[in-house]
Amino acid sequence: MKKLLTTAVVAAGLTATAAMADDVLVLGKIPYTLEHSYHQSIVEMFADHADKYYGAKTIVVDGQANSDTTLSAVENLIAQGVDGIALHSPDIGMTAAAVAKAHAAGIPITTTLIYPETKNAPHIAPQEALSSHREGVVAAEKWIAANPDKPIEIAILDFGGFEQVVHLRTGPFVAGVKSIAPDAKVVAQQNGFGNTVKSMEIMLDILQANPGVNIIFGGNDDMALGALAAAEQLGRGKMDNGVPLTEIIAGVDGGENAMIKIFDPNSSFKLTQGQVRDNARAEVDTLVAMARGELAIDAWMEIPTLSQEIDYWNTTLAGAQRFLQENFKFEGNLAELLAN
Amino acid sequence: MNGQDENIIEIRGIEKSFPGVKALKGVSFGVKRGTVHCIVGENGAGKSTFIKILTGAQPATRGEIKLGGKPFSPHHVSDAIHQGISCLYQELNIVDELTVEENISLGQEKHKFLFPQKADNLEKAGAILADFDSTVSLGDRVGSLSVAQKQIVEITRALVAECSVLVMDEPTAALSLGETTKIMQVIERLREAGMTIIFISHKLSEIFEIGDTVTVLRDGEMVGTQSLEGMSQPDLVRMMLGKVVAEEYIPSTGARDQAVLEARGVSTRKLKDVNFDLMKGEILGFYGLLGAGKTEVAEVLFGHEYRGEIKRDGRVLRFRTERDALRAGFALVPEERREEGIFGLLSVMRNIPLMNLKTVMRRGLVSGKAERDLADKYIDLLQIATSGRNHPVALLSGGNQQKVVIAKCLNRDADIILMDEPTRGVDIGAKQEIHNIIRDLANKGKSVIVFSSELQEITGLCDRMVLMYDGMVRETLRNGDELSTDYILEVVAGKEA
Amino acid sequence: MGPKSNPMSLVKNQNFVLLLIFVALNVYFATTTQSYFQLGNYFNMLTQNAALLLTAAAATLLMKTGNFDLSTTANLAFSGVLYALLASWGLPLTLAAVITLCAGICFGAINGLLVTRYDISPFIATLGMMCIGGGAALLICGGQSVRTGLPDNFSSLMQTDIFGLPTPIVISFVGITVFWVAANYSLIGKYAMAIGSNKNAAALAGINVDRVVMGLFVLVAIMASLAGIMTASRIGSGDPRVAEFFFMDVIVAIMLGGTPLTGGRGTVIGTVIAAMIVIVIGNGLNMLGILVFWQTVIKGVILIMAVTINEKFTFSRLSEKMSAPGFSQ
Amino acid sequence: MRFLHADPQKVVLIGILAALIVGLTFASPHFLSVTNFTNVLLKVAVIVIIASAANLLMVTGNFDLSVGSVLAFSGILHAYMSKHGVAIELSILITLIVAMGWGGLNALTVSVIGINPVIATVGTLFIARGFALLIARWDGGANIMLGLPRDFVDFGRDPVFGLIPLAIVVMVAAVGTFIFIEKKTALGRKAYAIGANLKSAKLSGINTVGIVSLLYVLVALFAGLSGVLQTSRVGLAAPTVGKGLEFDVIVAIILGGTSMLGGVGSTFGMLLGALVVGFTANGMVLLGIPFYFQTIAYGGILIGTLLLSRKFDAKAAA
Repeated sequence: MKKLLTTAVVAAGLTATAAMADDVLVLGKIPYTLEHSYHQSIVEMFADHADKYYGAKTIVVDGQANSDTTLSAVENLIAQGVDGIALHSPDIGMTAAAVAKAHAAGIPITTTLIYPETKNAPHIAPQEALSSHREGVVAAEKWIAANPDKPIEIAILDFGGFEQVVHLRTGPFVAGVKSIAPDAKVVAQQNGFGNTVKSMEIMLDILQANPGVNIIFGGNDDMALGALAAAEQLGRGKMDNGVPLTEIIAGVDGGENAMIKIFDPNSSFKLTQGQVRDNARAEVDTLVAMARGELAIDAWMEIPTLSQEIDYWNTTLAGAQRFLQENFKFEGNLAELLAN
Repeated sequence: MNGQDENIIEIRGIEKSFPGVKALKGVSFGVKRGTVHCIVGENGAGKSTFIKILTGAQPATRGEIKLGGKPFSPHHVSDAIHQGISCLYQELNIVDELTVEENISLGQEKHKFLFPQKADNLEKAGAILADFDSTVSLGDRVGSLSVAQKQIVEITRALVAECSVLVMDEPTAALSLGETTKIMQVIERLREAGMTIIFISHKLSEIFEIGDTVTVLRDGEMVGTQSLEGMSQPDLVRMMLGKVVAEEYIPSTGARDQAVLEARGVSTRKLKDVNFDLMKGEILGFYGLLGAGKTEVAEVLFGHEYRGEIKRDGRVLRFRTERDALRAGFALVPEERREEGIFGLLSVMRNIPLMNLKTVMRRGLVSGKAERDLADKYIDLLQIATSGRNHPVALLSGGNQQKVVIAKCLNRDADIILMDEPTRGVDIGAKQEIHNIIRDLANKGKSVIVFSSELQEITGLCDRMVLMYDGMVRETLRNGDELSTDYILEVVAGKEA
Repeated sequence: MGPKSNPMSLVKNQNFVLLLIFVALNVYFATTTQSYFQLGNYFNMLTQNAALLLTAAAATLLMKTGNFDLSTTANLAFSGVLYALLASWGLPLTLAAVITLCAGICFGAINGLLVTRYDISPFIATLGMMCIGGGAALLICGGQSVRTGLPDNFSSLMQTDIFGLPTPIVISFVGITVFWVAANYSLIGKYAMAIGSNKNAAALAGINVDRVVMGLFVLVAIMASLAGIMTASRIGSGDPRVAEFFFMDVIVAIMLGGTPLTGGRGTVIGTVIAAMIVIVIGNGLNMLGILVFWQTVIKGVILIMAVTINEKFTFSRLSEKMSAPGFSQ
Repeated sequence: MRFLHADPQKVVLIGILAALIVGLTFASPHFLSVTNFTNVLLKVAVIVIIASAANLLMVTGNFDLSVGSVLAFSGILHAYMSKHGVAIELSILITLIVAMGWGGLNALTVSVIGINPVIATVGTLFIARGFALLIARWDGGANIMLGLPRDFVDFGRDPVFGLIPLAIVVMVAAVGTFIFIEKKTALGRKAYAIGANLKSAKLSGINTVGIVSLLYVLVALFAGLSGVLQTSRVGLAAPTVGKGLEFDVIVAIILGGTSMLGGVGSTFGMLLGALVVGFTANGMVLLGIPFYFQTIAYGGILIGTLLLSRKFDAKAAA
């Protein structure tokens, strides 16, 4: 068995985290789930920043989008005696338990995105709600400008009533649309499971039932891309050089897959938002400050980070290129890719 | 059927309907206390259904049963057990994963808060068991026992449960001669002790040996209830079938001078230096007590490893799988038809071609017409009693299931056919039909090896018989007039020739 | 009755092989990582998986009858949410727990009824209940985890000690012992074994098969419900999306532990060791810092290899193979 | 009615399907249209394609829980190769061969070694899923979309004869093929025999190991094909797709009347089962029913269908 495991590990080409020297800071990072590109990137940015600025090592334990597993990850990191834990919890309730556990062990911990109710640890707060609202405003304005006679009907793909998504994304987005078009209606809201294929299937049904849908919001880019694929299959999903024809699709995250569509003048996926680097850096900086005793570990503090709104009309291609490079370590050239 | 007092069980107008079938059409008779009451009838006559009703496994559609003068309508098997009726069913009803002791107490344990208490009848159980077979102990896992030993455990279980009526549905079907004798002795003792026994068997010799009264069923109907005293075997058969059956050895017509199979020095863990020849057009019988090595010979001929050589037309055979054996022109009618022979869920039509699908393929595809024709051919040829070729085989009676297995095997058109207990659990009428089929095969130039634990079958059917004892061939006899049953029994019982 | 202690039979014992695998994994992780081989880490592993161990131990009895329950995930989520909900309304925790367990029993009762009375395969019946229960869990809390208005001692079940041992570990240990005793020494275990091995024989011996199966479905439901309460206490809220793959973990543990889907065999101890193997792999690989995707791969490989070793290379299996198919007795 | 006697479950399914179609026609003005029916067929296509082969596998008494992972793996592998310069046709070919390799692994563990299919195929489920995620990561992200050549998507989206989406054509072909196999070939006959009685099948000279292995490979091949079709249609390959697909497949099969123990079942029944599930899901989204109620309804349909068919069974028997 041992031999088997050894070979498996060696085959993996990965080296076990060797015994850690005492003077090196070790930080634990618990992403929401590594299965999404946003979270993969934030882990990478986190490790880079910790290493580059503080010479700190990073241990990643995946939360697998599950509060039970995430809490176990926290306990696992505590057992490994890390000097700080950056937690992206999937659930508000569980966050309190996780923070209490870390504090009991005297380990600094930060939370992010999922807003904690027990305010006793620093919280890195990406300002998604603002940008979601802004996305709604831009989408509504662009639609009305191009199609003043077609009342706005909104379709939403979410994660099945996941409340944080309501507070940070879908809620502010709808509010944003309504701030421009008060009579806009949400005609459909369904679970897209955060997944492109499922979103495509469901959006086909939604568009079938509600052909008048003209603004679609995906709770993440994968779902927005699924909505776009559905629209395209129905012969929609088009724009005339940035002028909305069939609908406007908005998402969240800002990865390269989304960006290539957003800056394609003839695709109807046009808006997104995101931040990776600043969030990761804020997490690392806060943890290190607490580990060094510069910050109290149990003091409430909200550290806002900008979630940058990106859309076809207001963001330059160069800006988008820079955004991708800074946040997703993008190595390609957006303009070249678009030309193909 | 005299006074009410004498009859421990009184049965009045019992009927049972299944979807599309009326299995029992008004059965009435009484069972006298302290007698051995036999029930006979062909497969499908309704014996098993009747037993299920009597023991609470199924409710009757109509009619009433009185036990000791009181109305008796068990809703569940344990009802019947608590009121004193225990039963040994035809199929083995025993749990392999438990020990003998656990099986004996199963369902009837005395317990406190679900924790079983030490049974007070353990000694009794041990004694009964030891009387049958001293090699089985209460602590053995049943899965490690042979079929016969499992049967013995079941009998012990029924005896241990303090019953006034013991129902035995073919208790000796899987037992060897010696064990059967033992059971007969036990039944005799039980009767003397005042127990009532309802005894079902296809072996008429047993009925006459042990029974007091007999009830004959045919097609779900009562033919009659009579005292066995003064009754002759042909009388009983006439009641059962409406015709007399007498089975005598009829030699196969072929020349039988060309050996198709030669076994020389075949040995396995169990077999010791087994030699025999099989001639073309011959029926060769293997006879011996349980554990004498019959099954092992069949195994060797159908793919198991062995030392020594078996030559088929001069070539040494080495099989690795059953398929190799089939390819070499062997076919097997296995002993356990439910587990190894039939495809219960599939229809008669689907079952028959499965050993040789080529017979229903036309241009590489299965032809529905060929399939139907083939099924009709065998249903007709073997007189398979089925409501249609689309009838699932699981719903046929035992004898007809066996005929389907044989049909499957015949369709293979193999030159050497191995038949392991070809008529176990098959009624007399069907048994004779099956024997005729086997004779027919031999007459057509096929070679048949019959493995049987029933001496009558061997002597009535086979041209030559190989007598086995303890993994060795003791003697090979040619069938004929001078054959002595007593001599054969002595040989297979181990007496030096 | 009960396991016989014969030193020679050790190698024939599947559980012994599982134990060897378990020990080997522990030795490997202990020598390759710094923080694995520590009491605290073992406490962590056991606390994190107390609910799983408990439910798997109980579900072993059910699986021995040839039945299984996929709805444990939904029951766990539903019970956790309900428990938190009741607690948030100010009910004493004990009362909340009792009511929750009563509600949790419904899963078992419906599963049992569908399987025994209506003869629906356990797969469909319990998968159906998994969907219904999962939906119901989301419904009663509106998709938001229940965490406001919970009493201060809400998590005490999972965070206190008894004689220096974390309470959840004590609970699961007691539970496992109870189920082990039930499986080996009580009629429940014997009847479960009999039903899985030969249902007909069990029925004809006078065992009320339906009632036993029904009872075991209810038992599993109670444990899954208790698992929900424990999980809610652990994470400090009632989360409807918790422990998504709970049923899978339960069934994998039972099957890896030597109980087949068709029942008739199996031991509670086997299940527990198998569950511990899966748990240790997850924990150890995390300690080694292996990327989660590789962990998934390794988990699959170990699963297949462990069960192959377990099923195929123990002596008992080999001897069974010797008495090859084709010919009975 | 002989048909009714033969298979009450199919009658119930046809009844439910008819009731769904009639009910939804009245309930939603958008239901009864070619586009919508195309949508439903597209939605069930992946399930039906895989279930065609998996149905016959279940008829032998085996099943495969790894189909969702193999689908995801194949999709991502195809995308990875296409992105890195392998011609589409060659990439599809290689993907299908590798997919069959997963089937081969299942065949080896289940059929040859003899491990229980639950554990063995769950093992494959983990391994294939892990590699799917790893391939995406080696490509530098969580999924593959950028840099896919144009004909990658064209393959999935260009309708056949300019009319019917490829996935539906493949689905019809798969169903047709397996109805044919089931009714007219030795493979079908033998599969039923294996499921009805494995020991009898062996003694009748049927190559049980070979046939079960072949079916495992076919199931994996169809899962791989579905993966290729799906990623091509969506234009994005994500390693996370197909989670829980194994349940959808098995549910369609069991709803269609195939027994998990083997020996009975039909491809046609499976198609009906898949359509009932597909139309239910479609109807609920059309009617805007919230997600929670959808999962509850899904469970209800499962149990309800079987309860109804049991009732019919009893009636037909009486």
